[in-house]
Amino acid sequence: MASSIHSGPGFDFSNEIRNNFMAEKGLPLPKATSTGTTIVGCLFKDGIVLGADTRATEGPIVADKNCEKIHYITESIRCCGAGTAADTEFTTALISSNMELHALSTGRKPRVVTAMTMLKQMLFRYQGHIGAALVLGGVDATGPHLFTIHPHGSTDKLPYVTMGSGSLAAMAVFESAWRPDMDRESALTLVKSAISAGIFNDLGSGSNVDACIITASSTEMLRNVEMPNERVQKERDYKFRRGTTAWAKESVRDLVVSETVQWVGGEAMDTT
Amino acid sequence: MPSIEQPQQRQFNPYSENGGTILAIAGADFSVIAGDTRQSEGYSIQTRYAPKVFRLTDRAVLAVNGFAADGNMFVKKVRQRLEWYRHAHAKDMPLRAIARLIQTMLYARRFFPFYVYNILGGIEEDGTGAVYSFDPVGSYEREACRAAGAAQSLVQPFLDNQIYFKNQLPAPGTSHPAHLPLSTVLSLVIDSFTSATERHIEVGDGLEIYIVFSKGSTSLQGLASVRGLQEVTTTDDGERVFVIRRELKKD
Amino acid sequence: MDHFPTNWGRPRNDAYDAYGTYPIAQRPYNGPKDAFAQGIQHTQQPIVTGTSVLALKYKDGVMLAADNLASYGSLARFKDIQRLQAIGAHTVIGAGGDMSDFQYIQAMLDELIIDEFTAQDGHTLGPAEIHEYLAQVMYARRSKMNPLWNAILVGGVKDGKRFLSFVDLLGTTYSASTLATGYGAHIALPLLRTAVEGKEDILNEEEAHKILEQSMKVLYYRDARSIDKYQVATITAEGVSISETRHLETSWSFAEGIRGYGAQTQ
Amino acid sequence: METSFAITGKGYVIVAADTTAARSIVKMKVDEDKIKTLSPHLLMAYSGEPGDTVQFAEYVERNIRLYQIRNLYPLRPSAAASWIRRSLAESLRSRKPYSVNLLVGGYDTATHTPHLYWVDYFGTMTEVPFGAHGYGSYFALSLLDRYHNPEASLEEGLATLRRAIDEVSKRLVVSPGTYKVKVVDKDGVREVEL
Amino acid sequence: MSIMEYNGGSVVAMVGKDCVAIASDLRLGNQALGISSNFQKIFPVTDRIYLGLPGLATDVTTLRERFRFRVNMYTIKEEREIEPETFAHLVSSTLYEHRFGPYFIEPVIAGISKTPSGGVKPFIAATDLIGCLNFAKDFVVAGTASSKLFGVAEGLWEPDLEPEDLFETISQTLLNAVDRDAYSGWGGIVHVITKDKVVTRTLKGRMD
Amino acid sequence: MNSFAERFSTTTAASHMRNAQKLAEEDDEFDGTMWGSSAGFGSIAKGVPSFTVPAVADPTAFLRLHTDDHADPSCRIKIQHGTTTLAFRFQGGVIVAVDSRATAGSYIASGTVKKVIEINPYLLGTMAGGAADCQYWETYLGMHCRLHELRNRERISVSAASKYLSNLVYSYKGMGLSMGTMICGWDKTGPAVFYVDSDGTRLKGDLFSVGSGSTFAYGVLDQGYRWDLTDEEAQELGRRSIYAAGHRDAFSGNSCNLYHVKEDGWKFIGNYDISKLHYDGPGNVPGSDGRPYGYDIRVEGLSSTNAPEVAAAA
Repeated sequence: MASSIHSGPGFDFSNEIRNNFMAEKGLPLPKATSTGTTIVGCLFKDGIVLGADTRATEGPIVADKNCEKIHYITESIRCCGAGTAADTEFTTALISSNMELHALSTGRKPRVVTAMTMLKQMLFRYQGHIGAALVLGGVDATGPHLFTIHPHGSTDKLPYVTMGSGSLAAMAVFESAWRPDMDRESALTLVKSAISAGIFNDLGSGSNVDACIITASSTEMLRNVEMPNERVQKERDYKFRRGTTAWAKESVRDLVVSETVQWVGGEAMDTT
Repeated sequence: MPSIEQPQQRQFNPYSENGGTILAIAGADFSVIAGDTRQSEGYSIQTRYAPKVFRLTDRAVLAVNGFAADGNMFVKKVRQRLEWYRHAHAKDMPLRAIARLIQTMLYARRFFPFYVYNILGGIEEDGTGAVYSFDPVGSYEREACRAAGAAQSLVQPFLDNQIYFKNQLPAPGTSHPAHLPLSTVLSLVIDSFTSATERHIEVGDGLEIYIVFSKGSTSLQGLASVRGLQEVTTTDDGERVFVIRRELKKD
Repeated sequence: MDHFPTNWGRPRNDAYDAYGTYPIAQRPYNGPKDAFAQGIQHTQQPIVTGTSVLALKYKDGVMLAADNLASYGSLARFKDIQRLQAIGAHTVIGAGGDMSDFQYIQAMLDELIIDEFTAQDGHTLGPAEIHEYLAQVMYARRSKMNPLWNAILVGGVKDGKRFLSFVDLLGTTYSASTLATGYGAHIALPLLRTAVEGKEDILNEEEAHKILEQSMKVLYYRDARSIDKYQVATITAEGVSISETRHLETSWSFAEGIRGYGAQTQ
Repeated sequence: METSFAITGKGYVIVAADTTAARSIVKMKVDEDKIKTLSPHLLMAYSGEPGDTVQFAEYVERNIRLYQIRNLYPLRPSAAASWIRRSLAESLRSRKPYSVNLLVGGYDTATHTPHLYWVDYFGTMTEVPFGAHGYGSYFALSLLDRYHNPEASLEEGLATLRRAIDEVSKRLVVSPGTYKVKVVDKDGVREVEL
Repeated sequence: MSIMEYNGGSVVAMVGKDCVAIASDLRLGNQALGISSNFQKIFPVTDRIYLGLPGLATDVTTLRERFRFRVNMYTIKEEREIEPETFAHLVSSTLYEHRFGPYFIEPVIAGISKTPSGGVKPFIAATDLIGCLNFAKDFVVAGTASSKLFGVAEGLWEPDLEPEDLFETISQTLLNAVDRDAYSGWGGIVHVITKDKVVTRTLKGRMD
Repeated sequence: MNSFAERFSTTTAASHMRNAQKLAEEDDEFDGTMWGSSAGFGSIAKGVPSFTVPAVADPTAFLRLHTDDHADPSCRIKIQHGTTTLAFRFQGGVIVAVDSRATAGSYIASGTVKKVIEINPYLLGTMAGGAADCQYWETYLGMHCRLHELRNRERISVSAASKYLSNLVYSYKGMGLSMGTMICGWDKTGPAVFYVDSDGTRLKGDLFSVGSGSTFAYGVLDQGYRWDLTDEEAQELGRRSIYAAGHRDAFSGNSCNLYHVKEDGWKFIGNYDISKLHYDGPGNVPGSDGRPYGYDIRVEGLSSTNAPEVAAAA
């Protein structure tokens, strides 16, 4: 019942019957927003570097030019998401929350494999219907770890990984230039050029480069570490003369409640 | 129909889509035809420079968009017909005749259409700027401005507003100008393409703007300050054709 | 999961291409599967196929590279075929896709060169002419709904001009300073673009070789229909040369450190 | 083919619905009343999937009546329409949805204003000065755009309705023969002859 | 014909200098047939937050009721008005609950919040039909005319517009975009929200 | 059974396809009949022009798959579609009124389409369905009307012209043409209106409306139509009917083009912006009371509230 105060956990399927009914009536259901993306991660000497582009698309239209695809899991674990945008957002948020609870109940710093296992179990349970393709990276007591998690719940553990529609372009960069035990600077440069390969060669990826460097001692979120695609100055000023638009009716809702205090005489109350 | 005739070929899809956007705007005595230069398929950029705008004669420029192979072939065929016309009549075909020619050529493929959206821009015999736009099977009309291709729905309403002054009340006691000066038109074209590049993934890389001037056009003077300008006029009939090339974002 | 970029994010339809045997990209479709897209499935399909061809322009001319494999579905069937072919004195073509169609094209172009030679009119066909001819043939076959199932790069040098262009089974053509077909367009092209764009007039032969070798190596790492033997064709003002088969030195040592796919550590 | 109309006028709503009950190509009945009186000042014309229509209409009728019994006063038209819409929208999420199109017309005795609500089987609701369902709407709406007058007297209102009905019988391939017409105004509901 | 186009309708929101504006068309259609030219898609949530709900009309009404309920519950529980950011997340999670049986609505949120220092911060956001949030700094669009709105807004929007200028820009954006969309139009409505008032104007848009 | 008959018959669409296909293979579209001129020496119109047909087993299915024939808006090759058109005969001649919108899917591709095709000074054709089909075949019809004049030294009758068009498009039946047109004009018999469509239907009549918005136009047209309308009343009726369709139908609108055919040929009366008709009316034109057409404008200030006198007094 819609009017109950507490909604139960999990998904609400109440619309599904109706939606199928509409589909039968010949109204195809819209597909959820799926995003092309380039997300990558690689190991280096002291930890992990994650990277992502910042374009979100709806079909061929750019819906968001500067969205964030590196999601917080815990302080030293982050997760890049590609696929259905809402799914990556909510899946990582849920796991982040569970990780925090896990940490509180065990009293230890959470491990990357724990996050990975939670994610793969959740995605496997939904059999690919939650369209989240993830790159999970972080550093814990057992060292740096890097995983990819596919929408059906399979995982991979590799020293350098890519996902998304730009994954081939980014992987080419890794395959040709990744070396074991790189230092921080060159790992970051490599990640930046892998993301750039996606941005400039894959239409589903674009705009800016985000990166995140996780080491045993610190986590650095480098938002918009490179901005190679800033819009150029427009040729003209498109401000309109006031009164350009014809309108029929106006109503003003005044939010300042004007209150005047009127003294109605008599003596002030004795409040002493 | 029975499928015994050529059963193995039923599923080959002879069409593809190569993205990009074209537009044209007609001025009082000039015409501007522009297109981006990206050619893409799916999420891949095939090349960053594939022209979509072609000079046909000194007073006609054709922009094609849609399936690149059909587009290139179509331009080739139009040029061939124009060449024949030149041999037969010792002059270039006038613009409105080219428009009709394009209609019949497109319609001849009514049952196997060229997947091409055409915009023809240029100068009419009376010296005015004109733009003709076509659908893939040849319906056409003369207009003052038109955008086509992947980002047509992004660009066209913007042009409606800025070229036709749609939905704008003129300031009291004034009226909207019937024709915009060249400098304004060029800025609008550039802004249209930079906006489309921002929001449409298939638009970008480069911008090619052709400008056709009528004989003795006064708008020519406005060109001096434009950078990246190149003249591509081939005859001395009086009409002149210029091209401007600009960079667009490459992501 | 289907890793092909345009199908990316969708579960693979195993009833339809169990082993990803299509060497040429499926024609793209973005968004929902509609009636238009229904026609995109190929039933007339290539049988014995070659994978990517790479090419770039450099200071002295044009260089192409292709590996020596012809696959039969997922079987590495022929491991020493040559996918680069000199046409006349100034041109090399390299083809991916159906190898029998490619051999037909070779025969056809040989005939063209012979016809041109017998005319003895002082003209020879350069890369631009051959590309144009090829584009017309491919487009005509496409229009007859009977395509030659290839993606072809045409490179060459004539009259001091470098030429590099692409044509595929639909008759789509384009040119750029560096090109690649098939999976190469997704994997190798980003590397090639970074290495070549803007440096076409600076790169020397050795550097060009190195770029192609590196790209071939990456392709061998990531394209399951490739092999570590390849050839390079070099076209300069002096003429055409197609190298002997070369071997790629690859390293897989990083894999030694990996344990499992998840929580395993031993 | 089912057609229903409703128009508002000065202090009244006229609701008209055809009286044919058809199954396949057969007219089963030609004097079916498809307009329910929900409360003293509320009418509802329904059309759609046979079976669903009557079931849903009766469900609504009983619930609106129940409200009146419990509270001693009836729901005002806007509240009633809102409730009806919600019932319909929720039924759509059940295993067996009602597929019913409605025109809810009522006279609000508190503000002396007639109200008319157009509701379709998805649970879309909007207040309109005149409305129609069925193929007839494609002919009637433009006609009513042209001839409808919110201040028309009942006679004028009926004349306008007549026009709409005539137009539909003139142009619609299988047009309904007879209509039942009901009016709701300050005096309540009554049936009128055209 | 997708389900999102069944009833038609579009919404756009823009940021100005210490103000935001949100605008929608007024059409309710039944596919090609226009039913009503006064169908509101934008609803006040609090004094300073407006919510636009383009999409399937039945879900417009249902979701409006749902959000009103949830916001009221929030206000009662928290004893304060909901902030725009919080409301955006409420919208997002409500929609994501229905991940596998979505409402066919792409909400747009516009509001201003007070900063602790006493200034005002304009806020706009949009989500897709399963609740993926998009916080933009300039403008957000949704509905059947979204691609047209993107194009025009990208061209016309300028930073730091005063409320009156923002009204002109958003109105021109809306009107010109819906004029190229068959399923949107039939007039428009604009709300400009500033620190101390909300100005609502009904536009004389094309009626065809 | 059907398919068997189809394969061996010589009159079906399929056989036409086969013939056209053969033709196309032999002579790759350089047919002199592609009026205009190939190289300028081609002759005009020896017969019906030929068309390239894809070499597939079922070309009609191929065409349906790739072009949008209004059923499937997801097809990439969008062919522009109309529309609302109407024409009626009355004592003063023929009124032809059309809207000017072309849509491709939900996108309004154009708002300035000329949907009245001026075949010659005495003949008008309207355009609904595929824009290209109407433009091409009616222009082609215009050529033949001229040839008829040259051969017979008299103007072609409306009946003959419409029959010619009907026969032309009927020969392509089933191949995917989409055209619904009214051929209107004045000949020896007086004013005439014929409805011709791509199914091959040809109807003589007094009053027709065609297109997606035609029902709305009928709603207004039928109520105001009489044979003895004055010229001004008839023009106003045409305008109002197109306005009504433009208002209610999403795929019609933008502006109304109005023509009047009289004994001395057709005359263009004017172009009226639908939105302007809504808010301001047609302005000072004959037949109009100058009031706005829009419902909301017309009823502004009117209210259905019926507050009783006593309540008001209290």
